[in-house]
This record gives sequence, structure tokens and C-alpha cells, in this order.
Amino acid sequence: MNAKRPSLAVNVAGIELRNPVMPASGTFGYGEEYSAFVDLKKLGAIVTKGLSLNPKAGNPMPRIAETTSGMLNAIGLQNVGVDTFVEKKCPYYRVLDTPVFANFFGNTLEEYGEVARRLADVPEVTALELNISCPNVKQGGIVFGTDPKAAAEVVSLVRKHNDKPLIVKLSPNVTDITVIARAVEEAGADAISCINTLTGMAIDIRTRKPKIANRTGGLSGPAIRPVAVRMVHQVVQAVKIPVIGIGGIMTASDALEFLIVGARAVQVGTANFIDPAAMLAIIDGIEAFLVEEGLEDINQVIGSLSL
Amino acid sequence: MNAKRPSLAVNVAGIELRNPVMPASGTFGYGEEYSAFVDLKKLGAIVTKGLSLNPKAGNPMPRIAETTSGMLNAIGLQNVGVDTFVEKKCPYYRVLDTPVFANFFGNTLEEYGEVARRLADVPEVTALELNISCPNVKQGGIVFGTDPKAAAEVVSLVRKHNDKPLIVKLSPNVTDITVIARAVEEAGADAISCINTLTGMAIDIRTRKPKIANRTGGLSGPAIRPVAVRMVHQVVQAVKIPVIGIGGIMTASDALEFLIVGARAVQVGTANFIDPAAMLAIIDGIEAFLVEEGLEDINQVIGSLSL
Amino acid sequence: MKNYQTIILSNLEISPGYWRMRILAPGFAAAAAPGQFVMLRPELALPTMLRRPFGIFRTGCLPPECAGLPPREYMEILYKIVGQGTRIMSDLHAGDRVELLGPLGRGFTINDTSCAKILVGGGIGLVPLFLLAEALIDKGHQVRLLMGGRTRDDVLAVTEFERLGVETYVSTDDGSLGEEGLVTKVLERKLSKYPCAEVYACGPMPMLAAVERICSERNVPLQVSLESHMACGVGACLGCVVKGAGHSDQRPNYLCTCKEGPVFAAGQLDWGRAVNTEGGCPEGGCR
Amino acid sequence: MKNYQTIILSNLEISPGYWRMRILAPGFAAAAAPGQFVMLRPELALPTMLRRPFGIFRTGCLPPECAGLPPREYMEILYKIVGQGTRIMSDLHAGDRVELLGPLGRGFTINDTSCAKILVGGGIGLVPLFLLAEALIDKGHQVRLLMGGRTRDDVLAVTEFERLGVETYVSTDDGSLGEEGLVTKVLERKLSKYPCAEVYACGPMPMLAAVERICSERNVPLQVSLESHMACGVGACLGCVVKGAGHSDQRPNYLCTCKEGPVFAAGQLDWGRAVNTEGGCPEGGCR
Ligand SMILES: Cc1cc2nc3c(=O)[nH]c(=O)nc-3n(C[C@H](O)[C@H](O)[C@H](O)COP(=O)(O)OP(=O)(O)OC[C@H]3O[C@@H](n4cnc5c(N)ncnc54)[C@H](O)[C@@H]3O)c2cc1C
Ligand SMILES: Cc1cc2nc3c(=O)[nH]c(=O)nc-3n(C[C@H](O)[C@H](O)[C@H](O)COP(=O)(O)OP(=O)(O)OC[C@H]3O[C@@H](n4cnc5c(N)ncnc54)[C@H](O)[C@@H]3O)c2cc1C
Ligand SMILES: Cc1cc2nc3c(=O)[nH]c(=O)nc-3n(C[C@H](O)[C@H](O)[C@H](O)COP(=O)(O)O)c2cc1C
Ligand SMILES: Cc1cc2nc3c(=O)[nH]c(=O)nc-3n(C[C@H](O)[C@H](O)[C@H](O)COP(=O)(O)O)c2cc1C
Ligand code: FES
Ligand code: FES
Repeated sequence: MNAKRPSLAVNVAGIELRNPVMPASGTFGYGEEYSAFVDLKKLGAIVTKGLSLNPKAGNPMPRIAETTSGMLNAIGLQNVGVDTFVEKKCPYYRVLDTPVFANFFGNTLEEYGEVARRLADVPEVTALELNISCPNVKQGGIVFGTDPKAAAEVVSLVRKHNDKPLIVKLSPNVTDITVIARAVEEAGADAISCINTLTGMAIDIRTRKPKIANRTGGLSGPAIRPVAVRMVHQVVQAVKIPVIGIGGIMTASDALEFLIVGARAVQVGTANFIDPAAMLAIIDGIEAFLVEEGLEDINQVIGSLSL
Repeated sequence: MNAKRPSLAVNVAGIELRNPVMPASGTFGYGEEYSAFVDLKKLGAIVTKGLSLNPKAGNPMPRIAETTSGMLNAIGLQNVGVDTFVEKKCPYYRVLDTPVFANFFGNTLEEYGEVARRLADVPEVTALELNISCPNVKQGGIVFGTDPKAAAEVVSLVRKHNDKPLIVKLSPNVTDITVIARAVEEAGADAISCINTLTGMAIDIRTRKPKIANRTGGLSGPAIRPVAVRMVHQVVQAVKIPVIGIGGIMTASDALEFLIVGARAVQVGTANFIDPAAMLAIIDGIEAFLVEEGLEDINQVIGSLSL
Repeated sequence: MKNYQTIILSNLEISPGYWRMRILAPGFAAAAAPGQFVMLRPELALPTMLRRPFGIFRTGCLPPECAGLPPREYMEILYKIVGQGTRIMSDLHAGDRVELLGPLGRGFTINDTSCAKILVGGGIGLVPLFLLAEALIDKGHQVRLLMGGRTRDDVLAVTEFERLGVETYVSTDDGSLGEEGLVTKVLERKLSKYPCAEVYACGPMPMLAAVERICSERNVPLQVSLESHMACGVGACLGCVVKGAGHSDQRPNYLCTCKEGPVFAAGQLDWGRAVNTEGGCPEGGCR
Repeated sequence: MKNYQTIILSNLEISPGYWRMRILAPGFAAAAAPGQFVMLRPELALPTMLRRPFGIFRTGCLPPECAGLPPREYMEILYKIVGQGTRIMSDLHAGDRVELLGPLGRGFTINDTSCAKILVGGGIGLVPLFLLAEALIDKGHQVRLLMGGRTRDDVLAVTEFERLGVETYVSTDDGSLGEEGLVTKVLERKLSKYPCAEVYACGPMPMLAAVERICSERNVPLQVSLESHMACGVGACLGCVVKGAGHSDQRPNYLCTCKEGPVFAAGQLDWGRAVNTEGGCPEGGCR
């Protein structure tokens, strides 16, 4: 019974993570917000809120609505902007020995490139997470992430401006996610994270208005988990680069589903709102699972799906 | 307080329904299975299990798994085949004064055409509901419903073989559902029903196997409702033909969300499993809502979304 | 079959991890046949959305709470905590509301032969055997119950069978109660004693498969009660099928556990690569 | 601020549709400031997935259940049943487990001026005013509470304020308790009596807007406690914003209700097309 503790360490795009559990962008602030509940040194990585070139005020309210086992959000990517991030938020990361993934986006191709450039020499940022679920305002609002050509283009450009490991985060609102996955792999992505939110809508039947001011919003939470597991499974089959699984992870068991289909790591989003200590419980639960199953290394679980 | 009862009657593709509530295909058998719980004469319509040219045995088990606020199913479209349906199941419908929508599918274009032909002169069948969420075995498994050309082709063919009102049921597993909706409208559909199930997957973490033998299955239930409401909203904006809303409807309030965004009627699926009397409660709840809101006619609610 | 919206009368842990719930259910007893089941769900909408299937353990009647009111008919289930749904059930209190659909399915067929009636229960698989034992004893048969469990904690309600007049034989894998070893060992011994016997069994799949082998070798008629994942319980979803005799990919023969079962004559089933022995079922088989 | 996994001590209906829940919460009282709130969720995973925000009504202490144990510190909320989440809460029993996050947010600022302290509560909006009244009285201030409700059923816990020594004035829209009419009518009358006053208000948005107009006309300092839909309660999701003073589409000024509020000085807010007066809130405004 005094066997040594199993190893939870994984490697994603060349980055060593002490365990495969990290927050999903936009659900954990810049990290500091949760430091009262979560020892940030215990996480596999920190993933920041989505950053843009200029500060963004976000959408009008109401911005969130609960749906059955899910929530819709249309925060509108409110953030302090990349420069303020570097200046005000990054210093905090210096004392932590935890990799930081900077999630970012743009409304035009050029904006994507420029944010990448400004993050290129920031030592506190370990890797980039490129959110391609945004509409391209110059190209009539076509979402970068739903078109393989546009997705590849934005990845190539970012690649040009920044040498850090590049994780591309995919949108699930597509017919065939493997087409997009392969396009971003070819364009130079080092890893893929999926999925972002499914587009949804909810109506207040008394006022006849959408429950969120933006009309539609992103659906997250346990409701979407089966769709996310399916897409991660598909993407893992389709590409060679590592995949980070996201979508409705509430418990260690949920996280293990993603790891078993082949995700190298997982991100926890909505669960942070419900239980600020959720990620710690998930890490402990994964370790306990390994012990119960007599396994020494989480890598024995990753991709262990038996068909 | 003795105002007359509000009218729930709606017209879908020329068919008068006493109310806008009907079962979703595959969740209510052929109707008879639920006759002990539901007075079938109270429903807006009956929608049959999906019919194919030849009887289908369906998939191996396990076929269903519960997920958070949803269920995955891979029944494999088990059904008695169109001929047995006509011979054995149709006579039962004669005594009911409720329209019958025959849901059907094929594995090839020709099969779709042939089933439509065999239903053409069956008096008990009021309308067809064409399920295009099936892979085309001849065209390398491309799902008819994810390609606007293939979708239009199958609709035109069915149209040729059968004069009954034709409802086309769309798959939600697409990037832009309005493209498919417009394609089937142009090809001659009289109405659209949406959505079918989202493709999903769940894993048993102990055995490392998918929870259903078919690996992936269709996700239904309240988990998918926000996605369904959004898609119905989009399709209503995109086409002129009536739309039937489907996806996660459990209560009258859920049904009203679909009607408010513009669905002319709704189908109730998974809820039948949870409460066999769910549709009756939904019909009563819609009536109660009209009374509370001082409305006389359900058509005052349909499309009343205020943006 | 009725769709009850009713309340819990009591809900108690009877052995570590095993619970017994008594539910108010007027008219239930008269309608229930041995081997049938119910679909149950706490009314408080919960993350476990679908109803769960449970065998009918027994039915009964309590005196009215106030004179003049009708007596309170109830039905009882015995359940084992295996997942989220059953865990939530164990948190319910008397007075909490539940939705109950039943009785459902086809129960045991009672043949009025003079052959020895042998009931084989494995763990929670004992549940449907109680009404059966009652019915058999009512008809004047002598009934033997062979009850197996992994440990003594898995052996339930045996004294209740004894009170009916059933001869009971308990065995546990670890010997912590009764004889040490598998219940099938006891079955083989018993069968060799009777010139003519009929077996009724319910328990985990590996146990049922072993019982089937033993019975078919000896030409002993066997009825088994199966489990399967269910959504509707009434034959509409087709989610609960098991492979029937002669099933093949070419000529599939799927049977609905909820409507054509849960009790099947052993001959109806495909024991080859038989009924679902894996996937989604708790360790050690489906019950 | 602490993340408690704790239990309910009691949960009682105090007026039709209004409930009072007492929750074991060691160390809570010392940490809680008037106007702060908590995020609460029954532990039994439920369809209402997100925690719900509730004001802190009061805190207290019960003697230990057995001699030698520490006393049982608790905190109390008062809640109104408005939707699925609060309905489920009202079904909970003593001993049921809940998850409680708090105290959260910025509460009332107490200015030690000699101006009259006027508390204005509308319906359930009374909740955060109790700790405030306690604190003001502790500091030797005289406190007046103007309590408005639609009917007598919406007037809660007034005697508890009176027991503190608060002068209370009750008004109801239908005159079923106290004076007939809006609480703002009473406020106008009172304000005309004091040369110098400070107002602390919590209640439905239309009431707060009217209170703001009255106070700004008279240059009376006002603090209001707001509501907003919340996911996290700690400033991470950015779902709970309200429009701050000077907000425009070009120069947006959104404030987080959970972190920068829920209590704001009236001047911090955009009262024009102010804070969310529609969408998702129960009839009659956000409280
Ligand atoms: C006809 C019939 C009679 C039954 N009688 C009893 C009984 O008397 N006492 C008892 O304790 N159990 C009985 N079971 C098994 C019982 O239904 C499951 O233990 C229960 O559904 C598990 O639910 P859960 O949410 O706790 O488990 P989870 O594993 O969380 O359930 C997840 C899903 O799998 C299904 N599932 C899991 N295990 C089983 C299983 N063994 N059989 C069918 N579905 C399963 C659930 O219904 C649910 O849809 C019976 C099953 C059937 C089909
Ligand atoms: C800081 C703060 C303090 C509060 N204090 C109290 C209190 O002391 N007593 C009390 O009864 N209520 C209070 N409320 C309101 C309370 O949070 C809501 O009534 C409750 O969340 C409704 O949940 P439901 O599931 O019953 O309603 P539903 O309408 O089913 O809820 C659906 C969603 O909308 C949100 N929501 C609905 N109404 C409100 C609302 N008015 N404010 C915020 N979110 C809402 C819910 O949190 C949930 O996410 C407070 C709100 C805030 C923000
Ligand atoms: C409130 C909120 C804000 C989010 N903001 C971002 C963001 O800024 N960038 C991004 O890539 N994803 C964002 N997401 C998506 C999440 O990172 C994640 O992909 C999604 O929520 C699914 O995971 P979950 O089900 O665990 O929440 C946001 C999600 C939520 C709920
Ligand atoms: C068990 C099951 C079987 C189904 N079979 C069919 C089918 O034969 N044909 C079809 O068009 N849709 C079928 N569906 C999809 C439903 O008709 C419906 O579109 C979907 O379940 C979403 O609605 P819901 O969330 O109300 O269940 C099936 C769904 C379930 C759960
Ligand atoms: S459980 Fe639905 S058909 Fe048997
Ligand atoms: S509730 Fe999440 S930021 Fe305020």
C-alpha cells in the first residue's frame, strides 16, 4: 500500500505539465481571481481569458443564462487588451512555476497577427492558444474556425509572428471538425484544443425576448460533453499533434473520458463557476483512478480506448 | 372567467392540427405502444418510427446511455419495414381522427424513392417526414443531410414519387443549417422539421469502451435544447415554409420557446420516455399560458419573438 | 400498468449499500405479477433524467393514517447503490415524491407441475423471486431458494423468504455467510437430488450463464430474469434489446427486455455470445 | 471568503412563497460584512447547475449539540421562490448538504456622520439591510426602516428589525399591511423631515430607480444593492456586469456586480437606461 504515487505528468507540444488539468479560457479570469480557492501551483497550466489587440468592453447584459445542465454566455470577449495584460497581469505569473497559455483572438487577420507579435517576447507566456471561433469582420463575418482555408491562413500568420508553441482552439459548430483540424495542423499548429462552445439560444417566454441580450450565446457545461468527447475522438484520429479536450468536464470521470479517447490534457470551464475547487478535485480523482486501476502513469490511460 | 378556451389549432403544410404538439419519430413507437398513457386523439399528430424499405434489425447493444440531461442512442433505426407498416400498423390509425406523419429513410437515393412510392397511396398516412440524417451507402457514407446538393436530390426524388405533404427533417450536425434548409425548400419540401440528434459519444472509464456498441450515438434531451432553439430560429428566418421545432422539449415552457422563435408546431421526443404523459401536460400547459397571457389563439404566440 | 405520482413511505439502508424503499401505490398489488418491474424516478427533476428500472420486491398494505380513510397499499423495491441515480434515491425521505410506472413487462410463468421449484438468486437478483415464491407457495408448491452473494452484505431478505415457508440455502464467495463458494455449486448438488425440477433465476450475467449451462445439460426448464439499459420501459425506444435464440447478423433476432421480458425462458435467448455481458454494467455483471 | 461544504440547520416557510434557511457556517459571522452575499447550491447535483446568489440575512450561534463540542455558528438567508432553483431549495431538509461560497462582494459603506440613516427595503430586498441595521445600531446610530411590499405576504421579518431597536414603517401596494401605497411615498415624506439623511436601499429595479430620483433631487447620499445574473460570484466570468456612470457604446463602463458590488454608491451607476431592468428577472423587477 506504500507504492509510489502515480505520475500525472504529460507533455503537450513540448511543454511539460505536472498534470493534464488546466482551466478553459474565459472561465478562470487571469488566474489570480481564483487564487483564494485554488493553489495555482497545482494546476497543469493556467489559460488566460481571451486577449485582443485593444481592450474590449464586451456585450450588453444580460450576458448569461442557465439552461438544462448548461449555460449560455455572450460575454463578448471582454478583456483588458494584450498590452495591459503584459504589463499588469503577467508579473503575477513570475512567482508561479506553472506554464501560462495566453488565449487570444482578433476580428481581422491582421489583428490576430499583431496580438501574436506582441506576445512573442513575453517570457511569462509559455504558449499561445489561438481562438479561431471569431467572425472575420472584414470577410462578412464568416467565422475563421468554420472554414479550413481561413483557419489555415490565420494559423500561418500567427506562426510567422511568434515562435512559442501554438495551440489552436477549434469551434464545434461545423459539419466535419477533422477537416479544420487537418488544415490547422498543416498550417503549423503544435496542438489542438477542442471544443469551444456550441451556439445556442434561450427565450424568456413571458417577455418573448432572448434570455441574453446578444440573442445567441455559447453553450457550455455538462450538456455538451458527449458532443465534445465525440469531436475529440475524431480529431485524435485525424491528426498527429496532441489534442487538449474541453467540454462539460465536471469530475475526474468526465476528464478521464477525454483522456481515454486520446486527449493529452483537458481544460475545465463552467465547472469552475459551480465549484471553484473543481480542478483540484479532478486532479485528485484522476490520481485515485490510477491507483485503483494499478497504473503508474497517466500516459497509460491516454488513448487507451478499446473499440 | 368563463371566456372561451383559446384555440390551439395550427396549420402545417396544409394540414390542420388540433394543437401543435406531436411525438418525435422513434420515441413513440407507432403510437399504439403509448395508447395506455396517452389518448392519441388529443395529439396534434402521430409521427411514426423511421421506416425503411426492408425491415431493419438495428444495432447491437448496448444501444442507449444516459448523459447529463441527455441520452445517446444508436438504435440503428430498427423497424418493421414499410410493407409491414402499411399492412399491420396502419389499420390501427383508422379509428383515430389524428393525422399520421410517416417518418422514413433510405440507405441509397433509390431506397428513399421506393419507400415514398409505397406510401403514396396509403390513406392512413397524412404526410411524409423525410429523415435525411442517414449516410448514403453508395456515396461513401456522406450523410444526405449535411450536403445541400444531396439533400435537394433526395427531396426532388421523393417529391416525384409521392404527392402527400412532405416534411423534411434536418440534421443539426452542420456548419450552416440555413444552407440545407434553403436547398430542401427549393427542391420542393412543404415543411421542415428540425432538429434531429447531435452526434455524441460517452466512454465507460473502467472498461475503456464506448458506452454504446455503435461507438457514437445521437444525443437528445434537454441538453440539446439551446442548440435546437437557435437552429429553428435560423431556419425560420431563412425559409418561407413552416418549421416544426424539435429538441429537448420537456415542458410547455420549452415548447413555447420554439413557438415564439417561429416554429409552427413542435415534436416531443426523449420526454416521452421520462413521462409517458408528457405531451398531454405540454398541451395543457400551452393552453394555460395562453389563458394567463390573455391570448385567444396560439398563432399569436408563433413567431412573436421580440428582438 | 399505471403511471403513479406518489410518495415514499420509507427508505432505509438494510445492508451496507443496499436500500429498501416503500412506496404508496394503491391498486398496485392486484396488478403486479411475479417478475414484473417498475420504472422509477424522484419527482424532483434530477441530473439522472431517465427513470430507472427496478424489480418489484413485494407489495403490502398499511392501516390508514386516520380512521375512515382507505388503507395505504404500497409496493417495495430493494436497490443497490451502483451509480448516480441510485445514490440520489438513497437520499430521499418519507414524504418525498416519486414517479412510478408499472407494473411492467412479462413476469415468470408458473407451471403447475409437481417438479421441484428451485429459485436461484444472486445478490440484488433476489428481488423478483419474492413475489414468485409467494405465488408458488400459494399454489401449494414447496419452494427452495438458493441465495448467493459475494459477501454476507450481499445476502438480503432471506428471513423474509423463510417466513413464507421457503427452504433457503445461502452461499457466499468468501464464506462470510452460509456455505463458501458459488451458488451454482449448490444448484448442481440440489439438482442431482430431484428427479424433476424447474429453475427460476435472477442475478449477474456470469451467474445466469452458468445456471443456463447447468440446466441445459440436465434438461431442466429454466426461466431467467434479465437486465438491460432501458429508456422507456414500454417497448417504444428499442433500447433494451437482447439477442434471442438463433440471432445472427444476417438474421437478427432481438428481443425487447422491457416488453418481451424481463423474464425469458432460457430457450428464447442466444446463450452463445449471449445477452449483454459487458458495457455499462456494474462490475460483476448486470445486477 | 470561504467555500463551505456544510449542512442545513433548518429551512422553513415564513410567509407564503418565502423561506428562511439556516446553514451551519463556522467562522462566517466574523467574516461577513453588511451587504455581502453568498453563492449557494444544494450538494445533490441538480438540474440547476449554477450556484444561486443570496444576500446574507443574519448570522448567529447555537449551543453545541453535545457538551464539549464547539458552538454551532450559522448564517441565514431569506429567499423567495421564483424559479426552479429556489423551488428545489424549499424541498431541502435539516441535515441536507449544501455548498456555500462566501461572504462575497462589497457591502455597504458606513459613514459615521450624524445624518439620519434610512433603510429602504422592497420585498425580499430587505435581506441585506438586517446586518446593516445591526452595524449601524452598534455604532450608536438611530435607524429607520421603510419596508414596502406588494401585499402583507411580501413584508418580512419586520419584528426582527424592531427587536434591534429600528423604527420601522411598513407600506403595501394594496394596503393589506401598514400604509397603502409605494414605499417611495413614505421615503419622500421622511426625507422632508430630516435636514440631513443617508439612504441605503435594496429592492426591485423600478423601486431603486425611483429611490435614486428622489435622493438625487435632494442631494441625499444613496447606496443601493443590486442583482444580476451570476455564474461565478468572484469576478471571473464577467457575466454579471451593470452599466456604470458615463457608460456609452463608445466608452463602455461595465461594473461587476459580484466584485465591485452588489452594493454601489448611486453615483457609480448609469441611471439613464440604467442597470438591467428587463430580461430574465421575475415580474416586477430583479427582486
Ligand atoms: C428489469 C430490471 C429490473 C431491475 N431490478 C433491480 C432491482 O430490483 N434492484 C436493483 O438494485 N437494481 C435493479 N436493476 C438494475 C437497476 O436498474 C440499475 O442498478 C440502475 O438503473 C442503476 O442506476 P444508477 O443511476 O445508479 O447507475 P448508473 O450506472 O449511473 O446508470 C447509468 C445508466 O445506466 C443504466 N444502468 C446502469 N446499470 C444498469 C443495470 N444493471 N441494468 C439496467 N440499466 C442499468 C441506468 O438505468 C442509467 O440509464 C434492474 C434492472 C432491470 C432492467
Ligand atoms: C447579490 C444578490 C443577492 C441576492 N439576494 C437574494 C436574497 O437574499 N433572497 C432572494 O430570495 N433572492 C436574492 N437574490 C435573487 C436570487 O439570486 C434569485 O431569485 C435566484 O437566483 C433565482 O433562482 P431560480 O433558479 O429560482 O430562478 P430561475 O429564474 O429559474 O433562475 C434562472 C437563472 O436566472 C438567475 N436569476 C433569476 N432571477 C435572478 C435574480 N433576481 N437575480 C439574479 N439572478 C437571477 C438564476 O441565478 C439562474 O441562473 C439575489 C441576487 C443577487 C445577485
Ligand atoms: C463565461 C465564458 C467565457 C468564455 N470565454 C472564452 C474566451 O475568452 N476564449 C475562448 O477561447 N473560450 C472561451 N470560453 C469557452 C471555454 O473556454 C470552453 O471552451 C467552453 O466553455 C467549454 O468548456 P466547459 O463546458 O468546460 O465550460 C468561455 C466560456 C465561458 C462559459
Ligand atoms: C431512441 C430514439 C430513436 C429515434 N429514432 C428516430 C427515427 O427513427 N427517425 C428520426 O427521424 N428521428 C429519430 N430520433 C430523433 C428524434 O425524433 C428527435 O429528433 C430527437 O430525439 C430530438 O428530440 P428530443 O430531444 O425531444 O428527444 C430518435 C431519437 C431517439 C431518442
Ligand atoms: S426500454 Fe424502451 S423498448 Fe425497452
Ligand atoms: S458573477 Fe462572474 S464575474 Fe460576477
